[in-house]
Amino acid sequence: MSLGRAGGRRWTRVAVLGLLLVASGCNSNQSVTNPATTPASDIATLWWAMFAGAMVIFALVLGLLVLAYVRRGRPGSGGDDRGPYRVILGGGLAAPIVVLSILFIFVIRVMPAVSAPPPGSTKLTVDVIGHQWFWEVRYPGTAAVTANEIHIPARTPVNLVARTADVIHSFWVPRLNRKIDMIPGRTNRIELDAPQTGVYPGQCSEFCGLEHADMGLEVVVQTPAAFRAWLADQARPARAPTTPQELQGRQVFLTASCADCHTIRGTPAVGRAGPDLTHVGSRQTIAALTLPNTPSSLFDWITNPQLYKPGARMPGFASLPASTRRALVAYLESLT
Amino acid sequence: MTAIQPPAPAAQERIERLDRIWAERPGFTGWLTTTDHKRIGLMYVAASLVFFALGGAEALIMRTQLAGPGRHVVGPSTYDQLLTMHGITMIFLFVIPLSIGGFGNYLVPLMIGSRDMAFPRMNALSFWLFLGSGILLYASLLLHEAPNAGWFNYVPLASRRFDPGPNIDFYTLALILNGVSSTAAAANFLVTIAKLRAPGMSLNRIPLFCFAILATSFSLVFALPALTADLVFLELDRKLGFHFFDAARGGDPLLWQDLFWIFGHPEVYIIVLPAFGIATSIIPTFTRRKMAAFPLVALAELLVAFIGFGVWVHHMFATGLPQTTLIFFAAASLIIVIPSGIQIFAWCMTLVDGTPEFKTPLLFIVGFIIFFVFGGLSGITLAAVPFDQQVTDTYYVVAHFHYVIWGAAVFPVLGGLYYWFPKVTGRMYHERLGQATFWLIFAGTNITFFPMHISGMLGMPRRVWTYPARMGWGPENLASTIGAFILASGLVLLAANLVVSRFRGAPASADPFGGGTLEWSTSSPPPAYNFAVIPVVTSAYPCWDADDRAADARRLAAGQLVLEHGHETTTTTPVDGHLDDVLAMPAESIWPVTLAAVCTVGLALVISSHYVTALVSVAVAAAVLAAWHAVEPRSAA
Amino acid sequence: MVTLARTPRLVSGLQWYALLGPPLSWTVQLVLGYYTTQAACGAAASRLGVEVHTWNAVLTVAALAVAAGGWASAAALHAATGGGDVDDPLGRIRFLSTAGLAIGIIFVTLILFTGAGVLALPECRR
Amino acid sequence: MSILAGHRARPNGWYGMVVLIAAEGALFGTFIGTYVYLSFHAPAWPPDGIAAPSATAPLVLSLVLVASTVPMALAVRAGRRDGVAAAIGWVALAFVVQAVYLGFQIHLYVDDLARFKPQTDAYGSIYFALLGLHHVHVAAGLLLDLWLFLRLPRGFTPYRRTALSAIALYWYFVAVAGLAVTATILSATW
Repeated sequence: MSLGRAGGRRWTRVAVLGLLLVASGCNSNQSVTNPATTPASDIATLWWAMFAGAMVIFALVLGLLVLAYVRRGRPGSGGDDRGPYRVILGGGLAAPIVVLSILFIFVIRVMPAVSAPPPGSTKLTVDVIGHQWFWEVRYPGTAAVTANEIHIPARTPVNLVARTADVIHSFWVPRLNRKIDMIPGRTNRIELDAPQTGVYPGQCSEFCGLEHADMGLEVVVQTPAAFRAWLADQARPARAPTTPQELQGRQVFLTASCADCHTIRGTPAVGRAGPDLTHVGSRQTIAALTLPNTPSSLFDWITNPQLYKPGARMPGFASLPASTRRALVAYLESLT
Repeated sequence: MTAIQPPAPAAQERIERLDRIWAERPGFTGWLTTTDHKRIGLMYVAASLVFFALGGAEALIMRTQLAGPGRHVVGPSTYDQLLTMHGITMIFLFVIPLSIGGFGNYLVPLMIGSRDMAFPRMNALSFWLFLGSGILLYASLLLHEAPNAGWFNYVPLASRRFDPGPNIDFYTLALILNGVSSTAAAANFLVTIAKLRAPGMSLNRIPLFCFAILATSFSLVFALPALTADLVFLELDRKLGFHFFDAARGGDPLLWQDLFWIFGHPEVYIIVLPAFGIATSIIPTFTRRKMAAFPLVALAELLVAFIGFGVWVHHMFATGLPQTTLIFFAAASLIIVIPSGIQIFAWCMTLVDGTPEFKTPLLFIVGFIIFFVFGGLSGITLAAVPFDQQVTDTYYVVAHFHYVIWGAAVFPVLGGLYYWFPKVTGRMYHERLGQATFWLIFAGTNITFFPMHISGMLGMPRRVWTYPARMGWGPENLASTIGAFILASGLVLLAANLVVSRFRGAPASADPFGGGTLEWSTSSPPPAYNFAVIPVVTSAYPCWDADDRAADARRLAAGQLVLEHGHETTTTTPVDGHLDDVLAMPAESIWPVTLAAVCTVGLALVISSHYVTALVSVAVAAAVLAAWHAVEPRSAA
Repeated sequence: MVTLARTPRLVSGLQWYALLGPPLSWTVQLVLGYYTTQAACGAAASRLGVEVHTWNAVLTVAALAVAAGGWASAAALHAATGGGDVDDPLGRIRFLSTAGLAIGIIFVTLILFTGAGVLALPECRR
Repeated sequence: MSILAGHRARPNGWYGMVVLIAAEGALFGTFIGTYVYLSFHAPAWPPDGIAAPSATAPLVLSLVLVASTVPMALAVRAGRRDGVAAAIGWVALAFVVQAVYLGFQIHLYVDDLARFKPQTDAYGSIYFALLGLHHVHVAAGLLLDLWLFLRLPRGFTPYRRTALSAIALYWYFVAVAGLAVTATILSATW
């Protein structure tokens, strides 16, 4: 609405610096006041309007308290209530009715922007399924399944369908839209329609157990052409291993307990408890943004996941020889 | 305003008779069997402050863990137990027991001119049940099996499938026990305020603190059953395999949320209303002016409680309910601002129009007004549906509700601790240390909770045991942690002030501050029977009516309304406060504490799945109840 | 004053209506209105066939009428007790009618907000 | 007592029972609200495979429970006149009717359990929980009656008179709650 994106960012700075000694100079990628879409910026506008109004009201009340302090020595009216009544009815009854009516109308006008997209109004549907503690991402109509990284095309209304495989989670990418809970037995939807390419971080925001804190996700907004290419890649079965080490790694994957929980399409591994690893090598992070997806951190993760994400469902494989684990890493990283 | 005159010889004799009639067993067993509302109130205060210390320690551990990104002071398993226990402790074991059980018990009979609560033994039972629920909960923490699904305990995270240990069973059964305790306490307050008011205390002369307790009690009576039902459903699901919340079998996880918040939001007002009551007690005393717009303030207290029942879905705005469902609750969440606004302006205008003297209790009330306005304003933003859908379950919400239930609900309680300290102990607290402590606590509160607004707006979800450095939430969290320790040091000073003053403070008169309500018309500390003569009142600030109090003294000498022949108090009509009966009151009894012990043990048996033995304890409880009611209060011959 | 003294039953009836009528009418609007949305937008929608807008229009009008009546009763009592007399039971009636005036205004606003909000939004959009 | 000779106000115990009933009413209301809520989220109610409850027996039983409040009211009246024997007699009559009522209800409950279980699905869960809640209240009322048999033979005191009127009030509530529960359960047949 009226406040542009840049304006929003600038105002965040002013508010943060002005109101508190501790300024957050860093990353505001997950900030509510840094909207990248129409619904998110409608919400930010609503926020700034409420913030301004709230500050005026707060100042008024502080003014009354200061007045009381300044006049503390003077005798009062002696208990005559007529003066106070006027202020109390004006400030406590009449003014709130006016202010709240304006706010209520504002709220009703913003609500359609953040609602689920009407059927048929979107060009692409993405299924996101919350798990303890990662996000399963599916593209209906294709074989593509990935985790924690949601790719969508820019300037395209996307119907995001939010479901859960276990407990309640909440899908939240603040710069793109409001959050939406993932509740057993229910199918919730929101719209993602990002005008610009980029990476938009998000995080589970309903307490979902031990690793609620490490359940991050990223929405990667690509140009429509890049997105189509990416989707076609993801829909393909896994790449066959090419080096002996990768071959050994695949063997380990299928014979150690990995395949009980993970799927690699095109192999006998069809486990559903953990993320689909068919194209794990193409992802930027592992363990729901807990670690960067590099061979060394993948090696560490396989060795002892509990060190990085205590409580994670994945067991450690320190019992496997280091060379075996290295082979496994080589195989997984080859799955681009 | 009124000083206690030395009683005439005839009056002295009557007072000695009352002393004998109302004397209770001395020593430790006296505390176990007491039915004196003041002693029960003090036990509530003591127990809830112990729980407060525990809940505060939990908070400090959490803040230490969150001081910087990626720290590992505690792991997620411990952290989740700490955060859950912190919430449960502060709500069910600290604020409510302290403000309603402690302040309410001690003050309501004194303020309405009665000699005790309507049901003294049930009052004792309320306390012991509350203590039992607290002991159960903390036993679970000692076993490292404490509730760990957050204080609102959403299913299916709290279901047997995802939380198979006894953690949630402790939560469920301890809160049922706690709920029974609170329901009994609320019923007691309702009947006490309806029936035991001093003659002449019509509806329009009930002290505003008692109006607040009345509103709170109404809320408790109607809100707690929703929680009880919810807990029963959950326990049936967990222990016997029912399907109330199992989506695969026709149940609905949102049913838990609906029922929880039908209780949970009125609960927020239950927490904050007694604080309003304390504020409306302290402000008139220190401004030497009656509360401005008294009828509207009384009404506003009741309306907050009432409309509070119609806002619960604002905790569920992000669950994907139809927007037409949400809007009912958005409307009510906005309109509830009006009664709050009326009170805020009434407090401010009383300060402006009176002659305020900013002593420690009043300072805490000023702090309370600031926090309540601030937290109220952030509350309005959460009633705006789309904004709530953006920031719910983030630290913004944590900031908001700590401004409200720490800043607004507990500050008056802290002020009240100072204000009624002379009444309870007969000694004065240290005024200058009190004021310094206020500033420390006020600063600590802001430094702790204000930055949380920002970390929430920057996208930090609540209930995370840690956060990665790349999110950039470190500075805000460090500030919060520093603030928490400042806050804690302020609270330690407060405790030190009161503990030392208890033994070394200057002696306090009956009415050191010139208060307007009846508790200031009796000695400090008050005798077991509260008033040597049942006072007759003609205004809402009877202690400022010197003629009436002089008339009381004359009635004492003449033996009218002294009730010196039995363990008795008067009852009056509920609306207009006309005298209608003299009632024999039950004396001390061992059965309430016994019954509470049996109930607590019974629930522990259910938690450990010893169902048959638990059934035996039900039979024992029935027998205890029969024995209890075999002892009847008797009027004087 | 005289009329008040002569008709205590009517006065008492008006007084309690002014205090309880508006809140209870909103309660009915909220509870029934909430259930209409649950019925119309849940899995049983086709079986129950509830129409949210129609129902809530009716509920809102009815609740408004009751609440406005409560406010009028409070206004009548408040006018009738306008003297300086604050003794029982006039003091109490004046006290409660002052409260009733505020109650009426607050709940009429709340009922209007609720009704307008429901009618302004599509029936089961989430 | 001289200042109040001849006057009798409603005792505090009576007011206490009113508040208890308010809380209990809210509890029943929550259970009934849950029943309605769950039914609104079910495609079929009762779910396929479970027969709708039969109407005759629950309706007749509810009326029997309502009828049992008459002797309770008469017992209270006898209590006001200090008629110990009459009061005990009326309570005994009510007790017999209430006990027979509970016996029949438990019989029906066990019969239902043979057809479907609370573990079958959410309908079964709320069905048995709602009926169970009601039956527990009837059982508690019977215990209160037993307490009256224990205490009343020694004559009336103000305390016992209060107890009798409070217990009678409790039974009126249980009868009304029974009607509401029956109506809720039978709503599945409409």
